[in-house]
Amino acid sequence: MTQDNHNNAYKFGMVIDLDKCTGCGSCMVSCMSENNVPFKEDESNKRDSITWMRVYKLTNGKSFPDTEIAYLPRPCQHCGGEGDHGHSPCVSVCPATATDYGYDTGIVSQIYTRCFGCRYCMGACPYHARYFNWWDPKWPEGMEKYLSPDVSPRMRGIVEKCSFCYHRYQAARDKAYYHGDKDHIKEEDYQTACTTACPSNAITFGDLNNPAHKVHQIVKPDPHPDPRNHHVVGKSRNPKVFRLLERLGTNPKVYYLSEREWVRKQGDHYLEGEWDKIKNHHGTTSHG
Amino acid sequence: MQSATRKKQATKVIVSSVTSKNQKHETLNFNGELYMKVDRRSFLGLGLGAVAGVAVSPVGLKLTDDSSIWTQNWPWTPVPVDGRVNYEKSVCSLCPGSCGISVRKIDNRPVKIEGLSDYPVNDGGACLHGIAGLQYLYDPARVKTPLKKNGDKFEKISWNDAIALIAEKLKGIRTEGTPEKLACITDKDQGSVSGLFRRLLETFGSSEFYTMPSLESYLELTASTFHGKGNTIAFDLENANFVLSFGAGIIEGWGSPVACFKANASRKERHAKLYQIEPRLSNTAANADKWIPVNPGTEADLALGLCAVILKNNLFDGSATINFMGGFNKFNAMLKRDYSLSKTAKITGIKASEIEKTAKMFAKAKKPVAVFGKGRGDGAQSLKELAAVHMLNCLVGNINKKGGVFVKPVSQYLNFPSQSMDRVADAGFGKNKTGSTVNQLFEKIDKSAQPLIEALFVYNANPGYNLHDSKRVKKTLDKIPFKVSFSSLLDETAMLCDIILPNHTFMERIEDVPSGAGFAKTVVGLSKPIIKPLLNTKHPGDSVILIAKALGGNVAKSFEWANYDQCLESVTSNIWSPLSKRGFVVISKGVPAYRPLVNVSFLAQNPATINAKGDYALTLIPIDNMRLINTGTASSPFAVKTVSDTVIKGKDIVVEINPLTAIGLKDKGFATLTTPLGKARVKININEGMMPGVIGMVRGLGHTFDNKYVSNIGVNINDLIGQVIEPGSGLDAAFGIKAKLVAA
Amino acid sequence: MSELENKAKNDSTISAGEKIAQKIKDDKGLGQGVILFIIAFVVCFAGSTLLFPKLLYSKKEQPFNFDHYLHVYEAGDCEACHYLREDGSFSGIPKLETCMECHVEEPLGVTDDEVVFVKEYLAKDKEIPWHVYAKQPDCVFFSHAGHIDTGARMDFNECHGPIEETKTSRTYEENRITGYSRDIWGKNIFGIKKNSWDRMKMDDCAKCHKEETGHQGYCFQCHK
Amino acid sequence: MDSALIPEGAKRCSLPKFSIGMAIVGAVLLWGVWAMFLCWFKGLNQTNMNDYYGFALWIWADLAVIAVGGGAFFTGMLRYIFNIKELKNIINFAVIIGFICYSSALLILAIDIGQPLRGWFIFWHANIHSMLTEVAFCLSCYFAVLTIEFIPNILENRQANKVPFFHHLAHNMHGIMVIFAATGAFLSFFHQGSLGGVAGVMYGRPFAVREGLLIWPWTFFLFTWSAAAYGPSFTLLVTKMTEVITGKKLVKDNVVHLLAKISGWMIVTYIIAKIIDTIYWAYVTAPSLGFKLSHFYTDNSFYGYWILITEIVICGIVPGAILVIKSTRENPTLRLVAIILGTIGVCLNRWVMVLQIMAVPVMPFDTWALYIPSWQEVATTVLPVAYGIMLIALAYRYLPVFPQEKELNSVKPITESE
Repeated sequence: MTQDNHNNAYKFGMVIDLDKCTGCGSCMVSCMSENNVPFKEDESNKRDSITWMRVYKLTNGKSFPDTEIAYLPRPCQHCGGEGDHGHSPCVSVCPATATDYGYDTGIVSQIYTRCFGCRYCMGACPYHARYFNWWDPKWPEGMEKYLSPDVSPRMRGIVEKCSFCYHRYQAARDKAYYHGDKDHIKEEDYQTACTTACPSNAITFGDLNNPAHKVHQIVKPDPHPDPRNHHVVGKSRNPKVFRLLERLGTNPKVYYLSEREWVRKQGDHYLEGEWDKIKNHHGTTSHG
Repeated sequence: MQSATRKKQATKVIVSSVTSKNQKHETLNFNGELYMKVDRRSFLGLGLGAVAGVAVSPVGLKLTDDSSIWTQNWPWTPVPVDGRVNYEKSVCSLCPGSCGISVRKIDNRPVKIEGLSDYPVNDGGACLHGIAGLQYLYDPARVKTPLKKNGDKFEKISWNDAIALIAEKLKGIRTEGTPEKLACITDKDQGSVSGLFRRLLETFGSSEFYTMPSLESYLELTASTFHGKGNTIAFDLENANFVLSFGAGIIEGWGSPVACFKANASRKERHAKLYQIEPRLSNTAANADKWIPVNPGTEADLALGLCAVILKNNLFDGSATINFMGGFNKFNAMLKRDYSLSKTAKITGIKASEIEKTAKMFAKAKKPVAVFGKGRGDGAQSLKELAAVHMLNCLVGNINKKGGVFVKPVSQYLNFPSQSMDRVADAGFGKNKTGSTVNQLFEKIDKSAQPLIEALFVYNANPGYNLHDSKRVKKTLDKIPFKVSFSSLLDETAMLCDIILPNHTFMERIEDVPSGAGFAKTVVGLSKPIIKPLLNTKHPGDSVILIAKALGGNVAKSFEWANYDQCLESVTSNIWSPLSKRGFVVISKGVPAYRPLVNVSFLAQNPATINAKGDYALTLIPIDNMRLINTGTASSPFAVKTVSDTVIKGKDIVVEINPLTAIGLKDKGFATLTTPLGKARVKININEGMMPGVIGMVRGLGHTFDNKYVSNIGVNINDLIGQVIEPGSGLDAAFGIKAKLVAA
Repeated sequence: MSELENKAKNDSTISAGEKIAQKIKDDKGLGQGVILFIIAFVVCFAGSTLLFPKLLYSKKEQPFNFDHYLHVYEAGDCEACHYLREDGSFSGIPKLETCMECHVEEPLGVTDDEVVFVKEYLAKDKEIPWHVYAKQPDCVFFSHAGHIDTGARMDFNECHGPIEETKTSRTYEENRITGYSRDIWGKNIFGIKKNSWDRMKMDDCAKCHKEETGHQGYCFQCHK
Repeated sequence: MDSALIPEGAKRCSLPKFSIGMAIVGAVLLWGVWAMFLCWFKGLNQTNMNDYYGFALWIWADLAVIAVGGGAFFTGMLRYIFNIKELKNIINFAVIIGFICYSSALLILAIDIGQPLRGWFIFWHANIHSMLTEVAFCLSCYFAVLTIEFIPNILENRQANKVPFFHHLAHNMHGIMVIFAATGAFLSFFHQGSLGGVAGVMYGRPFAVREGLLIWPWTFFLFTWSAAAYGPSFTLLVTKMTEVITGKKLVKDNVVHLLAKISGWMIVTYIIAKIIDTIYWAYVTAPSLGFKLSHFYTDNSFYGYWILITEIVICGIVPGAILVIKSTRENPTLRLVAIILGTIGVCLNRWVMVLQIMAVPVMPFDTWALYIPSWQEVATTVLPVAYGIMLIALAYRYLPVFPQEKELNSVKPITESE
């Protein structure tokens, strides 16, 4: 498979309904227990606390009683990079090829045993989705027995991040092989741990390339580059859907949905007056 | 001549380098000597040759590679063992939510808890505490074996000795003819294990069976106040189209949390509205269609004010009032007198127009429901507030209608065989209970000079942490001469007990788990042992049976099961077959058929509103945060990890305050919080979502047991709030307390 | 003044030309130096190549000898013990449970190994701590389903060698530094492969993938 | 006692005095070594870096020493390729400073990475798209070149030079030094550039990202340029410091003036380019991503506008002007001020291009990140300074670093031989 052959490739993505998200934290814990994420005595310094899925609190900045809050869960955005060519901000900078872009799935990998901990990828990622293992992971005596063999525990001195629960894709692929249909992973056979855990069903996961999948139906990704910024590909044609920092051209595969304008506006930076001009412009209209 | 000597020496060098590999020193010495004799070039040749030889060999490359691979397989990084993946169904009993769970196992090792699809409560969803459930299994603070207190320390004791010791103490109490001096505190009165404790007390001769304050207990109290004893209340949130919540943290763990999350999430598709009334912009308030900030502690007044608007405008359901009794006119007159729009507006701090609008919207909604139980619904409440809110439901006639309130009898799915009572048991059981609630029990023990209670069983409850003025509660516990804890963890109350009989955790035991806490359906689930007990623990049911057997006489006769497993099968015989096969039984779903009477006499007297204690300028109120457990157990390390740094920072607790009231206080700065009960060092979070004049502090921190990941963080808010007992109901109605905050 | 300094002073009196002349004279020793170089080179090269692996790998015997040949003959095929599960995962080395399907109560043969098996493991209900020659490190995800009949239809020999013909279990060698099985890094210290199964490092996987699928695969294909 | 090793005709302090000085600096060095081992054995939790500040003091130190070490390649290029004869009197010292800077940079990198034993993966599993790969390759190669450039000077030690082989080797190496100087200049151009590229290619970071030429963002060229401009200033600064410490004049004024003049013109041209770059970035690049300049500089006093003004005006335009104008350049005090400001300026530029990038929040709901280095970070950053002082001291004591020293300090003039 070459870089340009996207035809048979999956493009796994996610859409998170911020109006449904309650900030309850199920996705975070589900992710941690699924992926053998360690914990330490003090996790209140959020800048050295490993949470592949992190829920940010957004406020509208108004004073009492007009204040509003929204929660924004932020997994790794699995950026397709400028023009969606696979040169994600992190992938392109890793000196040792410890992270790559899977053109077959659209998933950005992180190989713990290859990474030597230069942290360049962390600097390059505007979403702070990458975490460094400042400490050796340690579990209280006996607790390491709950670790899952599907995800290898990390060692100190390396970077880790959300993998879209890739091991679940591996398992789904194994199952598909067994049942003789290796080219078709069923939507329900590959769902991330945060998606299945969310008690509000705020998270939808699936193949953005597959019109039968719910993510595709909600996002309606535009296959054409944004005419005003050719780096941006896959913009949603749903006016209520946005991506984080879309203008940077990182082309994330995580989309957000909200009815609230102030929430959508927090997805990116806008110069004065800019928002009003572009808030309702989403994608090209040529293809339905 | 010279060259010949050199050759000879050179040969020696070769020989030595071949033969004396193990005698490096000699070779070196030899070489050293040679240096002076053999010319520089020969020596250089030899040395360079050796270096080049090793360099060209794969040794260097291999060692470089291996050392890097070593860092990839550090022996201190655990390697999880692989095996066959299998899933087991069970029910989570960490909270009253009773969600179905699916446990992923590798061979026999549980590795992940997930929500169980198609389970009637949670249908696949799960909360963070349930998902982190495995951390409780391996909790460092677990009690590993029965313990006996000796002075200040615990020592190990065998199960046999522990049971014998308890039986001996209890027999002593019975011999003295005061069996009523045995009391028991549990978390709930539903389910077979609570049933066994209650049965033990009754056959022993005591009616002193208490449950900790919980939403379920408030629901039953409200139902019995309005609709007669033996009833409970449930809210059909998933069908209601206008939810008027009086601070109920619908997405903060209120009721059956996951079921509530689901009902709330479906609001968007159903076009249902949620109005949230509370002083703080909680997550529920933020997620609601409208947030109505109300002065803390005036929710009851607001509800009555809304009732007044509805009555005044004739917006109530006339057909519903047919069932009203106990002085509806008197109630109406009271409202007119005490809850005019302007008065209500003044008390609650809400604009009159807003009150009027809300009342009208509520009354005109198709399927309105008013929900009570501030926060998670298990904190302090007054019956006045519960009743006032419920009155709204009664007025709009949504009782036992789809999308309304379900009034139904408390589920009685258990069939205990009749118990054997002797003379002592009858006499003791016939005596009056010391208090109507556990708060009252402690107050009476505290105030009494004589020991009212000689022995106490504590199961699944942590009054020493969880009740207001917990320091006083701990002192009161000290006044009870003999205390037995049935706990998995060495929690605050267990630490004060004389004997600890450690329980299997919910992952290790079988148990019937009934749903409750206002959930519309009545479901009984079966919690199953997912893993063999890790430690020397027992099923609490087995512990009770063993104690009963050791007591002998009529008590033993009432516990003729070989073990808890047998007991469970027999007491659930009506439903055992589907329960054991499917893992759950739906006892009732849909709208209850009957139309209960509505007794308004309690409200008609206009009971007094309970005010916060003290006379400081600010009011401290508790915050229920979904990511922290606020009952006796501490949250899991994962849950604590998710908590924002605006709640916990380092070991400090952070309190919320509006910028208008934060005069002299800096965001992220330290302050001393003072209430009539004590002081605490806190960090400040200046938050626009908090009503001016109010300080918010999270519940669930300040644990003191031995788990460094979750304990000794922040303060326990219950240390700072003193209880205020509502006359009549006996409830601790002190939702908050007056406080001051000074920069430290 | 030190001796060194004196010497230096004396040396400095000799002109550069004289020095070069002296050098040429000394060249008689050049041959000797070269010979010494070659000898030292060969000795050290051979020494480190031959001795080093002996030091690097620890030898571990299997709990008892396992006769694959006999078991394949008795059980019919490999899949009787090593099979794919319904979910597509691979069963790997069988658990005691699988052994007991045949070795129910009494031994089926009378070898000493079987006595060990029955006494030490079957009777004590203890899993056999086999050393797995083909054990990949924890970071590797390997899909048997993707490689055998359900997938690429590879023959198991290609990675595991003709193990079905073995009657004895050879000594397991473990790298003392990395904990890897020697089979993974490679039998030969120079990395020379005679058979396809002589080494199972990432590059070996990638090479085959490149040949068979046209792409060596993305990291996550085999990593977890 | 060690007089046999000291260059002929040169006066050096007594060995005990020298030893005491070395011991003091050595103690600081050991402190750094101790911190280094802590970082290696306990991991990077010994630092105060975090997930927001993944690049911190070390990377700044790394970039700064490489920038100021740029004097070596640039002086080398001028000396050997443009054949500016006067510079032979300072080239040895420039090379030593370069050697110290580059070896320090490599050492810092070895401490900075989370898995030092896997550091070689950068070569073995190189990702050719990564600027850091380019940095690693060029840095290592250029370090090798600097070593080669340094060797002849070592061989010129009085005793070593007596060995005919060494003598000829040194002589021959000098002969072919032009090749190494050219290689060095080429390599240095690329790694100085790719260090700039490290920041410029981070298109997820609007503060860092720059448009550019081919695969290289403007920062690539700006970094090379600034290293060439400020590097000689640093060489002059260290020379001046050595002169002050030794109490001797070591380099003739005409050499100093020449290098200062070159540095000055380089600074002036660089700062013009930098201003153009800043304006384009502020008015075109950043706004196209939704950012205003105020976003980067307000809300945080530590990274206020002052840092931009200091870098460009006070530490750019001012030293550039001083060094370009003949009268101010030849005024020793003003020249000293200029070379100090210049050194600060380039270090500040590296600070901004590494740390402010990390500090500026990118997601609209994120906050500024700040950090205070731990003592281990400080110690390991001081370590190369101590090491540099020791190496310069040793080199000065035992090697003929300054060819003009004898002439400037001796009563009887000795003709130079080469």
